[in-house]
Amino acid sequence: MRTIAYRDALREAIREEMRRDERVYILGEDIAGYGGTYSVTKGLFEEFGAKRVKDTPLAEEVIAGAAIGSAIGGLRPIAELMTANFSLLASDQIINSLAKFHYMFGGQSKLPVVIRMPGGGGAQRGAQHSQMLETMYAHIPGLKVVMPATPYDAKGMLKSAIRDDDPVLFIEHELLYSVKGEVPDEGEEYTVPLNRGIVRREGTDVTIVTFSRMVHLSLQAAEELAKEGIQAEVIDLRSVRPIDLDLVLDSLRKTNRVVVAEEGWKYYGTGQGLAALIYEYGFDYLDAPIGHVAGKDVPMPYSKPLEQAALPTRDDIIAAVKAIVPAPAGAGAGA
Amino acid sequence: MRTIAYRDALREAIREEMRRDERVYILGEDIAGYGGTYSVTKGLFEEFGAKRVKDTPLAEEVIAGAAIGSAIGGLRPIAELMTANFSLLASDQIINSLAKFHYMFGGQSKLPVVIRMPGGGGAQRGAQHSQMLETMYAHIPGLKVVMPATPYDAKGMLKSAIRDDDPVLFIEHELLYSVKGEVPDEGEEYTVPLNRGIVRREGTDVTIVTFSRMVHLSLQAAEELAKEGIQAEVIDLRSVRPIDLDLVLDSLRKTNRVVVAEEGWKYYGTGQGLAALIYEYGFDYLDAPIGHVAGKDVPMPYSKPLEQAALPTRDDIIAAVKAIVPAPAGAGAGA
Amino acid sequence: MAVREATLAGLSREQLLNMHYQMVLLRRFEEKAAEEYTLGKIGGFLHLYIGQEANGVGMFSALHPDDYVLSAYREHGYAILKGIDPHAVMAELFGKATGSSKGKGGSMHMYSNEHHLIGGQAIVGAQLVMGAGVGLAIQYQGEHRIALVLFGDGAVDEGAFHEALNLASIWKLPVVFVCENNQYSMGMAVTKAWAVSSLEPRAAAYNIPYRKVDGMDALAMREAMREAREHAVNGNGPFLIESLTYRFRGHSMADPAYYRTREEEQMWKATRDPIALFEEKLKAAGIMRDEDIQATNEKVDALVEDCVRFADDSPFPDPDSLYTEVTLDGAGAIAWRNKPSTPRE
Amino acid sequence: MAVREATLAGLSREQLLNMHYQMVLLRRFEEKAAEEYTLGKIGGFLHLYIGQEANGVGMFSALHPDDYVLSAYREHGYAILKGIDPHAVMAELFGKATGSSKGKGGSMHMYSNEHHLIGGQAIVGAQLVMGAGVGLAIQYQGEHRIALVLFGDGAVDEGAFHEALNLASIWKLPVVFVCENNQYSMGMAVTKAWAVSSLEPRAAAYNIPYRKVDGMDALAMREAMREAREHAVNGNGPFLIESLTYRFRGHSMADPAYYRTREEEQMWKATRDPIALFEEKLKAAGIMRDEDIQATNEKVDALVEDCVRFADDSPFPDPDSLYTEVTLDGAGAIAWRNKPSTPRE
Ligand SMILES: Cc1ncc(C[n+]2csc(CCOP(=O)(O)OP(=O)(O)O)c2C)c(N)n1
Ligand SMILES: Cc1ncc(C[n+]2csc(CCOP(=O)(O)OP(=O)(O)O)c2C)c(N)n1
Ligand SMILES: [Mg+2]
Ligand SMILES: [Mg+2]
Repeated sequence: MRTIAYRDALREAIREEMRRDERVYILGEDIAGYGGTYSVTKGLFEEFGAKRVKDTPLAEEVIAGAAIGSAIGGLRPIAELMTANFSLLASDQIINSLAKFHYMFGGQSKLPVVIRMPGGGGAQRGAQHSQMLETMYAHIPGLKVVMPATPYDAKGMLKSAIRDDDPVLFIEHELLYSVKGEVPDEGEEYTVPLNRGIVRREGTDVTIVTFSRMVHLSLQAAEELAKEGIQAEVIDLRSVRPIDLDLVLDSLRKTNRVVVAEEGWKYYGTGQGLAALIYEYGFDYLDAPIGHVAGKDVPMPYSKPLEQAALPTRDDIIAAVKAIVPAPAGAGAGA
Repeated sequence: MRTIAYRDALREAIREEMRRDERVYILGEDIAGYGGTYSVTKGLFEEFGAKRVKDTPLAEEVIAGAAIGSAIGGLRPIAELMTANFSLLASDQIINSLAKFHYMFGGQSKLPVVIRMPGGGGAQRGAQHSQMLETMYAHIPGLKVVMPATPYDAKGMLKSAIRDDDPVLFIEHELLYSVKGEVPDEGEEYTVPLNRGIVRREGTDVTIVTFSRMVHLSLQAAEELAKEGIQAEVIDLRSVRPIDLDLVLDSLRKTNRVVVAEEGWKYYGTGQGLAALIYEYGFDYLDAPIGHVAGKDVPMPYSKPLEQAALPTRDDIIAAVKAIVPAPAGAGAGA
Repeated sequence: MAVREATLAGLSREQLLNMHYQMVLLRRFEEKAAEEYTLGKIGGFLHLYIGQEANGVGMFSALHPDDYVLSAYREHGYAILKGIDPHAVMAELFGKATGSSKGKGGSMHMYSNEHHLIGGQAIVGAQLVMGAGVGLAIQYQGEHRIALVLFGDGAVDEGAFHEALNLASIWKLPVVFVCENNQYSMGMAVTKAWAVSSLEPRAAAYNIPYRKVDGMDALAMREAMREAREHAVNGNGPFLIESLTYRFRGHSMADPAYYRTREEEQMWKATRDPIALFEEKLKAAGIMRDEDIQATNEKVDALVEDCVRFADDSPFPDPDSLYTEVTLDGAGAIAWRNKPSTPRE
Repeated sequence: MAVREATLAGLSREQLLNMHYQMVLLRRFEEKAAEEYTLGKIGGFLHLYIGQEANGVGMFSALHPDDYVLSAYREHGYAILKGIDPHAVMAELFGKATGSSKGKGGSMHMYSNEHHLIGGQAIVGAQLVMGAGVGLAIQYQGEHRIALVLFGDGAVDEGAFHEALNLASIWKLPVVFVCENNQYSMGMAVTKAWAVSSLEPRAAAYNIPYRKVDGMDALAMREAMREAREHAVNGNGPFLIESLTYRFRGHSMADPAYYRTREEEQMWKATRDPIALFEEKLKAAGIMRDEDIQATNEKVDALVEDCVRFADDSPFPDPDSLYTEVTLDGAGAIAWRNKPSTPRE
């Protein structure tokens, strides 16, 4: 296995699928000559040319609409929206068309559309460039919404998304692009399913349920907690719709305690949805209320110290775990 | 007190506030000559003229944008989006501008904007015309999102919303417009605060937390339950952001059981958010898992029997209550 | 006579009679739908095409079966013209399992994979951006067909119009955009909504060829469509047609149309009825006689009655179908793995 | 000489020197910001106005203090020209409490109630629809001022452009729209994004008067703005100006600008630098000497240094300010009524 960056893993997925299937093409703002704002599509224009790597004008609604229309016409588009923040300009197409056609037309339409977009804060990009908007899409029946945290999953899930005949929103994170991880060598074909979470770390005292960039902070938190004798199990959901609830419930039966960790806003957000679901199906296994770590309920401020305070941290996760897990035997009061 | 329809109560609120304050005006599609799709603004054009009752072209983004801009310029706009479904075309303006300006510009901007829109299904209008989209807005810091259920509140809260210096999304329901209720005589000035729920019916066995049209179904359910000896307390939240959580917790301390009832989709929806919050702050008072009644997780089908099956019903609420409330003493097994 | 025949666009008598038949069918189908709506057999919104029949019939007569059509919600007529069995259209209005969208779509959401009718959109303007995408797929795959995108004067006001026409133009997509300008979007008069008096300068803004047509003249619509299709299918990029037309009824069944005068309506109905105009023309050309009209009316009446009978007799969708077809692979919100009792969602 | 002075738009020497000073200030301010960015003192995105100074300086010199300005994220220069103290602009870039948006906005979100600068938008095109609304408020209240809406060639592609210009035109709103066409939106060349070679046909599509201007010529920009403002402020509706200009740097600090050639950049910098052109003109007219330029440079250098010192010395925002100003009345997600310990949110 090699160690490559998240962005490179995404690019490999796109490249391999474009080589495999002529119908796969990509479109978006500045994905060709510019190589994508986050360099995900770099080099693809050179390999596949203008027919299959299409720079669009600055117009999100028609990017989504063209993707949808071209899927109806037999193609398998991968649309890049430069960031999730701008997806609001395409939200009508995504929510009113993409999510509904298959049902509304009695099962006749097939929309193998992938819409990629990064969300997230942490780079001082301010209120209009730092949002995690997965909740508003994960709320909508008819969509699949996945949020891989590692290069391995980025590649494997993007390949699955491209091959999937249903619409998939593929939400990346701006701070994940440079994160490195192990990925099988090129040519070693693999895919990762779109509906399965994964246990990233086993533990017995508490289950941390998380996804996207917060997986990494959760693992760091778990390491710290382990030093104090608390063994946290970390579940990377990978997909927020559908939710691999069984994986979570299996873990809960073992740990009896859950902390949900997400970067987005707390109220009516993904984490509350997950918590409610865990309560609904796992109430009897819970020995304590579910802890919840989330972004602060404010538009993202630009100023660095404020932004850092707005974002959830490793220490927030540690604190949330400690608030519901009894101090391990042997941990001195002063520890 | 008179008995008037919800739509008439809304119209009175607009009319009174327009008379009171020259800066208040309304804009939207077909609100002048047509009188509004749901006749809310009927007659206002005749009274206030084209300057203050403005028919716009069919263009939701500029309706929201013009409302925002005009508020910056000193006006107090009430924008009507014909339905919540179309608000997606304005969601960038609502989420990226309206919700964020005050914070992002360091407190300098003031945006006394009211955006009215009806949500909801039940009239066979199909997948693109039946959505409850309050969750996606209630998730966003910087907004207030209210959903009155009665003519009294419709009038009182709309007046409060118009006078409020913060942006307010005022979400009505298509099936509420003809619902009648008591409203003080014209001239008897009153307002209803934007951040207070209300106990619609007192009870001791379970608390039904709900809002908008589901308030009425919940009250019907409570009447039925009472016949079987179960006393349900019904809380009409009225506002989903901010949430009057104290009111809910006070009730929970008394009943120790909660059912959340909403029309929208269940997953990552308003009800899950409310449930998670009640668990978070009221875990120790809960004697049973929170029950949850919601719309089925499908795009709204057109066909009447399917639509009826997709929508939550009075009986669903009754069943959810019975699932968590022990059968009352004296209720025979066969009852 | 020879001259008159030439104005009939070189069509055979059979073709012309068929166009007439189609116009009558569209009219009668909508009238019947209105009746059934009043009886409560049809729910939701119902938008009738009455008055605009020459547009659909004229345009579609110049289409090839492979061509895609995308439209808004006033599309029963398009569905029939594109080849969906009128029985299935009526059944869809009734919300029946035999409907063209299995009863899940309703009046605003007709669709046919087989006939390449891509909706039925209830979001004004949505079909414009999607149409560009369908055009892209055609171009990408080197197919010899077009995407016909139909919309009203109101849709022109949406940002989608702008984004779609620009993309279609710069990418030279084989898309024919047709605005059936019936002069109102609900109650909004087009003269109030547009800053210009026709789409001609709008077309110029995207460097797209434009043609204005009398939307009450089926043959003129056919001719414009023929030209536009020719242009688009041969790699010359999009084309924009604006037809001037009028809807004889309210916007939907609920609309009393207070925003326009009864005189205006009367003027259009009395002097510009597309079916009457076509009949006059055909009669003057000696192609059609009163008996032919009579025969057509009877044939159509019988068909439409039969559609209603079929729709009436058809079953409602199976309750279980509520949960099917949300996604193609059946995935819902929760991915159940181990649980034996798979919940619905 | 008299003729030459006439070409300088009838401005006094003082006014002309001030325009020169402003251009140099805008240039130097941005260069300094770039340096500080490299040092890590500024975060996020930083979009420099270098190369486009003649636009801002020319236009704003024809504005009245009461006029509103709405813009995108490349707005440090506008902020300074509109009257925000450059110290506060630099402090905002540094994320300091003394910044014009208290550090909450950053580079893309300058704002001033006092000076009627309404953002700083990071969503391309958003200011266009809002600008129509500001114009509406002016018209509604019978005020004698305009809304100036500034945007790039990329913003023209968004649906917002279409919706905003149409509304402004049909309602005759006092809005001046100015597209600073610097020929790229990020890496997208305007020639690839537009189906037309200028905005002239676009203006016609909305029946809005149009003027194209050399965006490297401050006096031409001033003159166009004067005319447009006059038009708008007198109730004649909107006006559209397109300036042809060039940004000398990448789109933002992160952009190596691979999508254009170094030769092209060099050509513009060497022959079309708006400051050099203005200096030549002023020198040729005998209005300015080399020493004047030298003096201006020194004055500007000192000011910009002082801005940095001020920003450096200023405190970061109080941590508590994280939670303030989400809403005007302090309401958060939970309306706490009884609880004595009010939580943060
Ligand atoms: C985005 C959106 N906004 C508003 C509506 C409500 N609405 C439905 S039809 C209509 C008028 C459309 O007029 P036009 O495009 O001229 O088509 P016509 O009805 O005349 O055929 C409106 C405003 C909608 N369905 N979608
Ligand atoms: C809605 C939206 N889409 C995409 C972006 C990303 N983006 C930021 S600036 C920019 C280019 C804008 O170009 P132009 O309007 O010409 O302004 P310029 O940068 O040249 O001043 C893009 C694509 C954005 N900020 N907002
Ligand atoms: Mg119309
Ligand atoms: Mg540009």
